[in-house]
Amino acid sequence: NQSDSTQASQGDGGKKLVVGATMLSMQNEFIVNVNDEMAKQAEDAGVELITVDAERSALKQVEQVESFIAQKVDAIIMNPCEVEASSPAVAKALAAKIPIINVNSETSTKPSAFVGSDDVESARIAMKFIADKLGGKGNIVMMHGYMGQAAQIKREQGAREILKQYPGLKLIAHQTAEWDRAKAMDLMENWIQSYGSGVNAVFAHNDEMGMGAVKALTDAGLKNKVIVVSIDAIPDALQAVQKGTLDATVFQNAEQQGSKAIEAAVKLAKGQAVEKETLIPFQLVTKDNVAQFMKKPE
Amino acid sequence: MPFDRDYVLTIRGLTKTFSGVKALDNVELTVRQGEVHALMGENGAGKSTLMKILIGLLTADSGEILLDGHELKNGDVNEAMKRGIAMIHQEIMAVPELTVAQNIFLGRETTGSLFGWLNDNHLNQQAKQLLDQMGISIRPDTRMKYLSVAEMQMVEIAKAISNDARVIIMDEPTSALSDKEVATLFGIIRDLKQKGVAIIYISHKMDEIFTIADTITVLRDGQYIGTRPAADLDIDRLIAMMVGRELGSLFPESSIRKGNEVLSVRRISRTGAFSDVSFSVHEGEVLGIAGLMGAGRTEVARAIFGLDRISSGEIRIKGQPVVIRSPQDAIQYGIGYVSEDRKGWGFVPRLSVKQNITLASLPNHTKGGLLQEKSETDVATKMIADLRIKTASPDQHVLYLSGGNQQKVVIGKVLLASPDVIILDEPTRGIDIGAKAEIYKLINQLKASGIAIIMISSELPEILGLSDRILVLTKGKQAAMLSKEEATQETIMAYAMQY
Amino acid sequence: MKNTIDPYLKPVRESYRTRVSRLGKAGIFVAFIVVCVALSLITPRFLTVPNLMIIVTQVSINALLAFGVTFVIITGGIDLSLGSMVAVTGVVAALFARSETYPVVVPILAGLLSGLLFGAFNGFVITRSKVPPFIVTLGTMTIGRGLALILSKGRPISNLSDSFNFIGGGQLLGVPMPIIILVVLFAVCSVILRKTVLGRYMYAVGGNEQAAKASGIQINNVKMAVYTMSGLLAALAGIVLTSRITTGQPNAGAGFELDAIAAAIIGGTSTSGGTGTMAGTLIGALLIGVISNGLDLLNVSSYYQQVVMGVIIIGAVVLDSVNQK
Amino acid sequence: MKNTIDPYLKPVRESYRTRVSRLGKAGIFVAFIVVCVALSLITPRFLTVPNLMIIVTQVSINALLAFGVTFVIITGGIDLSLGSMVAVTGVVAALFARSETYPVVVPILAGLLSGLLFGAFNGFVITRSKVPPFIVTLGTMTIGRGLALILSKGRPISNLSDSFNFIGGGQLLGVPMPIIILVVLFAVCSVILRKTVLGRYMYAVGGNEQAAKASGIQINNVKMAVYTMSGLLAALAGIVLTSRITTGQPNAGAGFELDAIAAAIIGGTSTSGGTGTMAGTLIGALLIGVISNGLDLLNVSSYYQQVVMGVIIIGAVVLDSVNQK
Ligand SMILES: Nc1ncnc2c1ncn2[C@@H]1O[C@H](COP(=O)(O)OP(=O)(O)OP(=O)(O)O)[C@@H](O)[C@H]1O
Ligand SMILES: Nc1ncnc2c1ncn2[C@@H]1O[C@H](COP(=O)(O)OP(=O)(O)OP(=O)(O)O)[C@@H](O)[C@H]1O
Ligand SMILES: [Mg+2]
Ligand SMILES: [Mg+2]
Repeated sequence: NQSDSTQASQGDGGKKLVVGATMLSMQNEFIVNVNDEMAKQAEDAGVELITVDAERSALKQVEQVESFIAQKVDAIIMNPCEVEASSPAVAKALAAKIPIINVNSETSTKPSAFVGSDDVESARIAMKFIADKLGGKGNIVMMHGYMGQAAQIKREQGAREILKQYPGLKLIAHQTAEWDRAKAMDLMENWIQSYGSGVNAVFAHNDEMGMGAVKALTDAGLKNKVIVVSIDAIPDALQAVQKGTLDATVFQNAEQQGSKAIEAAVKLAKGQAVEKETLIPFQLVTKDNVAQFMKKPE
Repeated sequence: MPFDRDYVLTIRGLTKTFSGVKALDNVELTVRQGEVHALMGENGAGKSTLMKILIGLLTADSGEILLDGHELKNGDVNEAMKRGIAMIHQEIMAVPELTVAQNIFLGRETTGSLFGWLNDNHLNQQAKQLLDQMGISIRPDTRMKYLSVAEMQMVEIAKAISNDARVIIMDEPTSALSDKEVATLFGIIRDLKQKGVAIIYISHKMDEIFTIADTITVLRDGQYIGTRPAADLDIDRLIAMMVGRELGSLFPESSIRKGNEVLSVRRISRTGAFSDVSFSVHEGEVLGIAGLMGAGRTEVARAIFGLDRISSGEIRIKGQPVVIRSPQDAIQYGIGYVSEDRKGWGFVPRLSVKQNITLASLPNHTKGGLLQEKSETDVATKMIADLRIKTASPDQHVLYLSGGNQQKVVIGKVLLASPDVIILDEPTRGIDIGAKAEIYKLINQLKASGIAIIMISSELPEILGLSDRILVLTKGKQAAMLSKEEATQETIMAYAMQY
Repeated sequence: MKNTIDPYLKPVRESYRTRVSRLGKAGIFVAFIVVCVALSLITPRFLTVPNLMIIVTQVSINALLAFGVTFVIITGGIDLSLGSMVAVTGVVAALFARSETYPVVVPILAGLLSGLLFGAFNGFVITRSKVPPFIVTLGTMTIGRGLALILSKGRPISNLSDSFNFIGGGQLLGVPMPIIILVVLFAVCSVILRKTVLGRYMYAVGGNEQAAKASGIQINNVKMAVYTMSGLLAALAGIVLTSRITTGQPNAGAGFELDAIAAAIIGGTSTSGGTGTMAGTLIGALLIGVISNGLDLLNVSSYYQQVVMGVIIIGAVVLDSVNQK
Repeated sequence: MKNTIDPYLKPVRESYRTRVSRLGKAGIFVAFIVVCVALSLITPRFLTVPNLMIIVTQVSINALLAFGVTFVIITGGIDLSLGSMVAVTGVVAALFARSETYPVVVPILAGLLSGLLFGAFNGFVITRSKVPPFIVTLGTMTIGRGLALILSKGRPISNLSDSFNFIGGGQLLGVPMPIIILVVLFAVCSVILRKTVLGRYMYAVGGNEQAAKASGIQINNVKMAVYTMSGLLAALAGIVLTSRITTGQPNAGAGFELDAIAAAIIGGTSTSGGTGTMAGTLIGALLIGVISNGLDLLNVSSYYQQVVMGVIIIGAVVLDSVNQK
């Protein structure tokens, strides 16, 4: 369907278009997936994609965008580290008249285009699932991502919104496990010591931590008494959902985000109009529908 | 004791305890204006501790210090220095990365605060003046770390006298100096005396004491023993006061026949250090190496031991030419080396006496790959007894031993590797007279057991008293090889000062 | 020389010496006990067998790393690449551990071998160049992280074999495997440090490198050995971690080096080299683990957890040093 | 006392001495030039005014931290709390910088004051207790991170005033403000180190603490001063960073300490104390910045970037030390 893309992505001067992309963290599986799809689409479209890793630092991200501007790339894709702190990058790109597309999450300064979804919503979906499962009554623990990061803040916000709606749900403890599986496992073990079977559900801000919680609960023989829900739908999590150890995860479509982002970048670079906002909805993944999310083995 | 206005310094009832151990017990000391007051005592008697309290580096438990009749605040270096006390420390107290001038004026750069401005040109000029006055040819902008120990010691002296102090403490100021520099120092001391400066002088070199001291105070084991005019004492009486008994002859007669050649070097050179040095040593022989400071004696020893490379020449062990690349090679060929710098190259301070003694022969104490504590302890205990090392137990950290005993630990370590030839570089530096006698005895014992010994020393009596032959080096060159009969202080010095 | 009273022969000195060395070891132990007693009084959930079991299991990874870095620090060096080595070795092991492709010894050996090579590389660069260990291992820390990501393509490696997962998750006679590994390695490392020639040489090299050299010790061999052992222990930690979370994680172990070094220093190993014991390091690691567990049990909010953690660690070491005065 | 002066380093020959010290400074500079020339040859995008401007701007924060830690390391200490101080001071400044509530000097002073207090606290604990600086600042690193989160309630603080945002984002005569701040602070720090009594005392304390003490230098005052200055410089870095990203970010600065220490050590400051120059540190920071920029320009994939970064840094220091032989 992209037969004319190679030709189409020549800029005005016939030079190959260059798109710079700065990604939140190339150590995060979901982001790597988004980036892989971007790379694939860019190649299909005959665009040169320069990917750099912001390593979760907004400062680094701003600097990388500055560097893209100095290199005079044709478009910039940013997977923002922070809502506020990554905003100067957007402002700088716009000031330099280089289109900038935010992928996956947003910044407070509005970019040329946005492709992604609202993290708050993912947490709402996850927490809602817990509330339904528990019938609106029970004790919940929550595992935060790295404190102060946008994803952590938004996911906490979404979770708390739902908790407010269900006065029967009690958040008995919440603590950071820094997005990390091993840390989450330690934390869950300690909580088990504290609360024993008094915990009814675990909400983890990402699947890595969710998997850690599952492992600790399984080891303690409590898994069938405690619901665990997390976000991202990484392959491990999908597998766990299929096995029934993880009760649910929330799917974000990495492929769509990646391909739409490149599409927007190419169009904007060529001065064509694009949708200001492309929202890619989250989907709750449970045992019932997990099959449709599982990737066929490569 | 009534207050006497002649006394610039009065110390009374001073007691200092290190974690329960009394290092000083009710010590007193009175020093007159313009006198050289020697403070004597064996290693570990408490001399340095007393002086460190005086300058404020340590805090006394009790007792009082009066300077000009006014009490001196305890444990405040600044105050002590401001009130006119300066000190040459036993351990060289230099900042290696700073220059000579910067070291001399450290702490006194400006009169201002921490944020005062530096003027290094000015410091350099002042330092140059000072060094010129003392007749030392060291550039003031040389970094301290590039100086020889002797030069550093001279800089320390310059630092102390530049302070316009009225009491100058000299804690073993000549331990690394040769006679020439010592003469310079004594000249300076006499000048200072003229100006009414009081000098507290600590040394283990008896001849120095009787040359320069007016009054002598003796400490023994942290106790005040007594104060006498130097004129009322002679060496034997002084030693008796210090050690509490008579000491026999320092250099016992030894007549051992020399055996086969153990080590010989032929025309060995090391660029920039020494050239064309040839000699040999035989079983049961002591070869003394004499020379002035910087003559290259240490460099020769280090090269033979594999710490430095020789650039040309040949080393033979028992007639066989060998190549020595590292101390490990040297040890394997039966060479042992006791460095002149025992802190730097001798012992590991935080290992125990036992562990230091076995360090060079550790693989001999293993079974199935594991260390045999008992075998180590046995060997170390025997060595401690043989060398009469004074230590509470073999498990004592060497750090807490007195200098002489640290030296013996290093010798013990070298001996345990069963060498055929031992190189002793300044084996008695900083060591008290009693310990010296023991080390001399030990050298004779080693000799009797058929070990070949090369002894480097700046103390001519020592060289003359122990050596069977004497090699004299001058500026890295071989000036003479003298037999015991030919050698006198005069002939050695004549050769040493050649060129 | 019978009349001479030598200060070193005084019985007091002996007792002083032993007291110092006893306290030196006991100091942090006392602080550790204080923290434990305090926690037991505050919450009944602390002093239970399962909870203590969990603490030790959690501590095991940091302790393994801390043992390795204790060797290194005793020789006067430092190893910042620990965390990255955990990741690399964990990923390597995971690559060979996927669902029953190889017998379990293959991933274990592969992981250990990669750690050995990594550590040996550190040692090689440090001994052959004059670059300070801080820079060398900071460099290999970055390199190692990159390698782990390259090897794993940036993704977790999961579906590991059950036999592999047993290493970190299984139990033997009711005792979790990581505890058993910890105890065995503690014994081995203690023996190496106290009972072998190599251990003695580590103290000598760190205590006075020149004197060690003049005693015929091959300094470079000793340094090669400690960095290699640090790599091996990091590999073991990596394998335990990978097995415990049943996944090879390229971003595992970030920041672990600081915890491990902290454990060693809290336990009395001096950064200037020449001193340190495995027992001290173990206590240091346990102290960190106990505090972290206690704060979770007490449900201290995560912001304040960090503050309290910092305060207690500094406090414990202050207590230790006051004790030693 | 590990710094026993080696009498065998002897050859006092002036010429040799000056040659060594000249090379000591030049070594890493040569390595830096080599890297720059290589990059210029590989990509034309490297040696352009805007790109160089960007590099220096980007380096400024790390350089400010590195200046502070150079002071600290010269005295023989270490400061691991730099990154946390950046976060705390940045958050404090941001709290006072919200849209034109106060004149811009208020947030600046508030930020600097918080850095001063933080640094002074480090200095206080280090000088009053016998706890090693590594542990103290590791503790305050954790404490600081907690404080930053508490102060900001875990959320970024945004909507800062334009005048505040000018500090990190503005330009003066076409030169970005961070570059101006960098140049000024480089000058100030160099002068402190080379031309003031305090600077001299830092070398003395780090070179031989005993000797410094025996010369009547108040060791504790010098240490208080360096940790306080480290705090102040971290505050300045925190303010620049906050202003540059127009947000007070409680999780900012994580890991910055290692980069800053690396810059200092690459630049020739020895971790054992007593040596180091600001020029060396600046080159060290620039080297890291240039490599990082170059790798981005060359579009080296992010995993390989880490590997290459580690290799080049070790390589540069090896080159440096070979040069110095
Ligand atoms: N910091 C210390 N801690 C513990 N003991 C110490 C300390 N300093 C000195 N001592 C002990 O105090 C005693 C006196 O030591 P001091 O250095 O004053 O002896 P000294 O007379 O100067 O000996 P030397 O002639 O060898 O220099 C010794 O037993 C020594 O071990
Ligand atoms: N100030 C100096 N300037 C230049 N070279 C020096 C200086 N001091 C020493 N050297 C060199 O170092 C070499 C050996 O010096 P060293 O002091 O070790 O010799 P030494 O005879 O063992 O003297 P000692 O052991 O009495 O100090 C000499 O050959 C000399 O060339
Ligand atoms: Mg003394
Ligand atoms: Mg010599």
